[in-house]
Amino acid sequence: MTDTSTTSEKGPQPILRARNVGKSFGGVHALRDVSIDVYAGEVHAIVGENGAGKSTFGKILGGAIPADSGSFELDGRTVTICNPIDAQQLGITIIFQELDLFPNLSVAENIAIRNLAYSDRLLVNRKRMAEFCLPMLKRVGLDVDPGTMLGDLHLGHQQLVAIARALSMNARVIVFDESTSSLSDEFVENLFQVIDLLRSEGIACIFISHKMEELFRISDRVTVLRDGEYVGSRPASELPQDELIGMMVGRKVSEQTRAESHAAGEVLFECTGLRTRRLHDISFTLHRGEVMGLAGLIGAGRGELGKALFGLTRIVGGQMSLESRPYLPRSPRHAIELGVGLVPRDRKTEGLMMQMSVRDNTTLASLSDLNALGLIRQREESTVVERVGTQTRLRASGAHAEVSSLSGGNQQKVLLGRWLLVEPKVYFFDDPTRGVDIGAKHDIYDLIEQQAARGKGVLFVSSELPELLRCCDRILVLNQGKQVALLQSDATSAEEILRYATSQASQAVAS
Amino acid sequence: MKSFVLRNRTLIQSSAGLLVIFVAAILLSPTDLRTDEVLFLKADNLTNMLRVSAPVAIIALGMTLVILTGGIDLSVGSTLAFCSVVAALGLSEWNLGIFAAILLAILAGGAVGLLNGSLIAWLKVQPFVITLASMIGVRGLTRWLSNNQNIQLRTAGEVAVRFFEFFSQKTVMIGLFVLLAAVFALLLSGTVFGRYVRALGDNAKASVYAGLPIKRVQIAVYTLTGLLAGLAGVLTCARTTTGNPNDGIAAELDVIAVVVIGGTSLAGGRGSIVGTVIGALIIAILVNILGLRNVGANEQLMLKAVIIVVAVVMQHQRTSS
Amino acid sequence: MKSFVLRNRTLIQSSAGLLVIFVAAILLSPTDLRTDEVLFLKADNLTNMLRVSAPVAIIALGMTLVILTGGIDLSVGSTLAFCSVVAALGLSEWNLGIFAAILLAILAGGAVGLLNGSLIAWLKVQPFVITLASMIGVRGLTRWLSNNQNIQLRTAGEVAVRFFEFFSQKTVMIGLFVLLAAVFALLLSGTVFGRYVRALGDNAKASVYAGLPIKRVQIAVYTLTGLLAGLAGVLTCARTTTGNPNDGIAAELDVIAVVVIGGTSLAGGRGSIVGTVIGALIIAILVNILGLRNVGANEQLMLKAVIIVVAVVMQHQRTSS
Amino acid sequence: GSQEQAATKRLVVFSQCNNAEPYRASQNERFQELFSKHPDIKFVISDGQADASKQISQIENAILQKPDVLIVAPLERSALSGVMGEAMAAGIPTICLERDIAEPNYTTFVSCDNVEIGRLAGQFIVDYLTKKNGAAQGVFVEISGMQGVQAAKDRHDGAFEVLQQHPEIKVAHQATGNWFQAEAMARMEEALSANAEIDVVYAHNDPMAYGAYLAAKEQGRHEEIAFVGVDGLPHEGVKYVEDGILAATFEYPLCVDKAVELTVQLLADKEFTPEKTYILESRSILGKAD
Ligand SMILES: Nc1ncnc2c1ncn2[C@@H]1O[C@H](COP(=O)(O)OP(=O)(O)OP(=O)(O)O)[C@@H](O)[C@H]1O
Ligand SMILES: Nc1ncnc2c1ncn2[C@@H]1O[C@H](COP(=O)(O)OP(=O)(O)OP(=O)(O)O)[C@@H](O)[C@H]1O
Ligand SMILES: [Mg+2]
Ligand SMILES: [Mg+2]
Repeated sequence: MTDTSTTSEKGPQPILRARNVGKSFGGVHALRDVSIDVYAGEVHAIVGENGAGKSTFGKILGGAIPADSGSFELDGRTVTICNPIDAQQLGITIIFQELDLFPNLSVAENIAIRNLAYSDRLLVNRKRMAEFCLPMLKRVGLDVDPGTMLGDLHLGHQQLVAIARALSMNARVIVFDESTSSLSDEFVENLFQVIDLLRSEGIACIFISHKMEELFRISDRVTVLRDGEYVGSRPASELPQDELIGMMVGRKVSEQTRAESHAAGEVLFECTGLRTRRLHDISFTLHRGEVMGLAGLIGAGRGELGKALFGLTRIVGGQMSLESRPYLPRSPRHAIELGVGLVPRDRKTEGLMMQMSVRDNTTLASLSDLNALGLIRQREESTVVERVGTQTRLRASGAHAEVSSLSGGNQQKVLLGRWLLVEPKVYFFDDPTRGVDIGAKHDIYDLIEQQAARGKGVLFVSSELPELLRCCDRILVLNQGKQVALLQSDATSAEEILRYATSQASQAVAS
Repeated sequence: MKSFVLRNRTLIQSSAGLLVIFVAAILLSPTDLRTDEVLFLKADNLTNMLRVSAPVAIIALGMTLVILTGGIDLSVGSTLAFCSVVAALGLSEWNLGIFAAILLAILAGGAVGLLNGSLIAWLKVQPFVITLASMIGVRGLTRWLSNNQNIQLRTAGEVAVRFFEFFSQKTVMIGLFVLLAAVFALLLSGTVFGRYVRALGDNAKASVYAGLPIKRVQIAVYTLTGLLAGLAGVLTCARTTTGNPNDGIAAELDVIAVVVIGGTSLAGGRGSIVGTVIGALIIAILVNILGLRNVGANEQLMLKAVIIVVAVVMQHQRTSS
Repeated sequence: MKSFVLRNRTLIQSSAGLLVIFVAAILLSPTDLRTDEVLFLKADNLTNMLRVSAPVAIIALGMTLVILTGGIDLSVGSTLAFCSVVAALGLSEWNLGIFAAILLAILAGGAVGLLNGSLIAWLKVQPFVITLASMIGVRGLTRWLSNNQNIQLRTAGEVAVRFFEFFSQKTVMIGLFVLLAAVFALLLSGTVFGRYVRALGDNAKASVYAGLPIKRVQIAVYTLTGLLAGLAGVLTCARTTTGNPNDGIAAELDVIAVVVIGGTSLAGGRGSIVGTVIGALIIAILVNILGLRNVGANEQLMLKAVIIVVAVVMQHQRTSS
Repeated sequence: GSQEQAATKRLVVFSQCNNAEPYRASQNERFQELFSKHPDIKFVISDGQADASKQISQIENAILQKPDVLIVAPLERSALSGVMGEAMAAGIPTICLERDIAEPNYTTFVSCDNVEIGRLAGQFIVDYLTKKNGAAQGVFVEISGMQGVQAAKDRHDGAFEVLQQHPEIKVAHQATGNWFQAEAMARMEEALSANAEIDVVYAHNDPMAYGAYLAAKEQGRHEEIAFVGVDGLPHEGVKYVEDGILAATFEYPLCVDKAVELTVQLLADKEFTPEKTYILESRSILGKAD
């Protein structure tokens, strides 16, 4: 397993060298001949479009899948990584894009589980386990009782638990695969402080993300992958954003500014004094063609609002109306019938049927349009799927490809495609750009604008404020389930929104 | 072409498995001492084999849908007996016509299925539990209804005789299965309903978010399975000229074995009707050849266990590779 | 305090359910005509009730672990019969001592479990299928071994007599159950192994990434369950002074019902030993009171179905709210 | 030589409705024992696995092999009538064993009668109670076989035909043991709890009667109760009676000896026409006390 090789002449020794790594799935080359050096104490960003092979590289490093070809050196010694345990023993840990946690175990158990695996102890000592976890939780800035069931935590907090677990492993190389995609800004900042700390401790962080600001904020070096191939590595400080995007996409993407507003005077949807178990007194009107942003910290209640609109949570008080008619959905099915569509945040659990094809997933919510006496009009279906695929610039091997074989971003596009076909009057997009590459993000912005231009009303949740400022006419800020501001987006700023989102003023009213 | 092969790998390899066992059966079959014919291949034997497996195979069609939604139905054996007894009572004691008796029996099966489906959909209790309960309860009901007796048709008058003479014919029993298999294959692959069945088994939560009529789909698959169990009961009643309240004990396991050997995953979302038909044939040939070779009953059980595992392992290596 | 209530909601409400059925049993119990005693509450009746349910309850302890890992074991009924026959043969024909016969029988159960677990872990076939196959195969093996006869211990000499006299005592049978329940409760809640069991059922993929010894955990839970089924077989053998190859038919369903009524989810990850003990008591009381009131066998089945559903619905509304 | 022998060997097929019961296993054993004395006969047993459709199809398969004699122990009265008619139509001499079928589709029927056995048991119980209590009165407990099985119903009906003529006999408890000793013990414990006095327990087979005995013995109440079983297999019921555990059991004849005798005659003499029915009497096996 070990084999000493000659030391290179100059510069510091890379802690990890990947040499000519290749991997293909069936006919698809996910990685071709990729060589990357990672140094101790650096934050090394890996970027690229959806499907470029970033996660595949991370998974190979973490031992989740084997490489087809290529080799790895750790501290100059050739090593083999066949499974997650190999990787962990070599000090490589990956925090997956899809969380690999145990919802029915406590936070402490989730963090300590790998250490249990290495201990030769028979009995579990709860107290010691808590003592073991608390520093890790502190390092990631998560303040919860270690005895809490993980499943009771918000997704963003679960992400932090995953990071805490990685920290507990004494890893020397940590791969963060889109760890920030489900985090709101405050948690991102928190995470970056953690990463800064790790960097100063000489730990190498491989950071995969689609968020440009984050990349430039945190990374020392950037490696670009395109279509599974290595494009190049550059110090982050010497790389202008335009050029980076050019390297990723192979073309120029014009960073458009604020989209045209399509908001008309006519009220489409109205919500007065809406209350649920976690929402208090939400009131707003949504006009035809209007895009309204929803801002707030994690747990502020944006998702809860979506659930209320979609018949997924019990409405305790207040009224809603759609096109001046009372609107009270009993279930998502009913909501769709009445003309409201929700694109869920978590595509894996709430969105897609992973074992079904692109075609089946795309038309699933609009099969009634293809229905002829119960039978599906197959030819028409193929046409429709093709059209939507083009519209969303989906990259897949075909309409029959299983969704589980697509990259994260392309999965997101399938989900969007499904809802484009439903054509509701009001859209609720819950973080639609999560895990989507920069090019595709703009495609999604365009899609949203198109819907607005067609007279739809759009509610748009995002944890990225620039995105909200770019796309929305107005921005509704939620804070602990209460509506704290309704801002005109061309008359506000990220700072103002953040101030409302984080203000403690409302707390007194809350309790 | 290549993508066709890839997409239908499970089926192609299932068929290969069927072919293997078919050839093995021919090689292992005893021959007629006088005419040197291979007994297994005699038309009479093959049709006997198909007829005897028809009731289980018919129920397996519905069970495939149930399992595809991520559910399970343990009550089909009891339902079979229930409907067999209802049909027999209808003909021999309630003096119904053939058509009315059959209709009543099949609807009785549908009612059990409807109850199962409704309880599962509305109470949101695990299908294993609901159908376990109805497996127990329906057995009690059936014995109570029949007064703990076998209801005999042979001596129950002309209508009854016409009933069993018609329905126990090979062409009828095998034909019904073939017809239903075609209908269910279309139902699963060509209809909106079929798409929903798969979607539900693949990801129940996402099905809610996609606005699918989940409750209706659940109720429908259990009701269909109940109706098929009812039909199987009618056929069993005709075939045995008896409504036996103890028919179909442990039949649910045979049915599930057929579906699973046919490549349908108990986790839901993956599987096909063609697979189930192949599974039914594999089991039918297996049982038939063991019988023809006159393997002892206990040894048969042991061999059956081994072959189920082997069949499913072959299935599995396929899907994982 | 509040968090304690929240965390143990399932258990608290299970206990409430147990209390309800206990009180109902007292109210419904016939009384002794002469002494006016409530028959259900008589010490003899209560201990009889516990002893009768001991074999199923003992197996349910292991089944809880199996189900927590997301698996299922359908072979326990057959294994019970197998071990009962092995114990009987050991004492009456192979002339083993008491200790050796018991050990052999329990190990035989462990061997079945080991085989189940190994096949599940290494072949990666669904537990339902593997244990369905072994349910069939072990039954065949048992009948073959016993030559389809009940193996009588009564006439098998003094060693055998001492064996059954000792093991059929109430204190022994109930005591063994209590002891094992305590051991398994500790195993599940206090040990590293217990954490792995829960983790595996909670998220199998994450367990792989966490480097948990998944295969060993799987093999262990099935082996433990096999050993318990072996012990249950020994107890049944002692209690009936007979090794009956047809014992324990459909016992797997009783065992699973006990576990599920105790609040363990068939999806894995959620459940407890205390819950299973409560589930066993609920079923035991139910059967006992129906017997004391001398409800007809068929009506018993129907009532049992209803009560299983009601018990699990109470469970469910708890977990979902 | 051996090939010639094989060619002239006569084939006898026995369709057993279910192997996995001691009574049936004993039948099979006895058949094999007796036919082993006839090297010119190839004797084959097939197992219906307690499923009428399976047994029908097995007989159909047997017909394909044109046996020289077919012996059937039918699972159900009505179910097997048709296929046995087919065998007859195919010119195969067919012996119906032990259970009657709906139509006389057999060459000969070797019968034994569960209702009659029930009557014998009922009469025994009446006599016993009369002797014990001075009149036909007392407390009676029944533990039946699996509900819905004809034998259980017949054994019940026969007994009650007699018992109902004696209203002073109180039927205190009726439970189902599903033929199993273990279940009978559990049910008997409940019966004992619910009834301070019991005079007679009648179980539909010997293992259940023995189970009831064990349950009573543990509470020290076995002396006061008479246990009555059915089946009378040599190493089971007969022993129980010999050892004073059961007061009586009633043999359910294996019918095998007669069937083999008839088979041999049929094979030897094409002209031989057996009688339509041979009724084998059930033997009452009574304890020493009586
Ligand atoms: N299990 C699989 N089966 C088939 N193809 C796969 C599989 N996993 C990944 N691929 C393919 O490999 C390619 C690289 O995927 P990967 O997930 O590494 O992309 P990514 O760079 O992480 O994209 P994203 O930014 O969307 O997460 C894609 O074309 C994808 O479709
Ligand atoms: N304050 C809270 N009380 C109870 N549960 C909460 C709370 N905050 C978050 N959760 C849990 O997190 C889950 C995630 O919900 P959701 O995304 O709807 O949260 P949200 O409040 O809408 O946050 P966001 O504004 O980030 O969308 C909830 O279903 C709930 O289980
Ligand atoms: Mg990725
Ligand atoms: Mg939200």
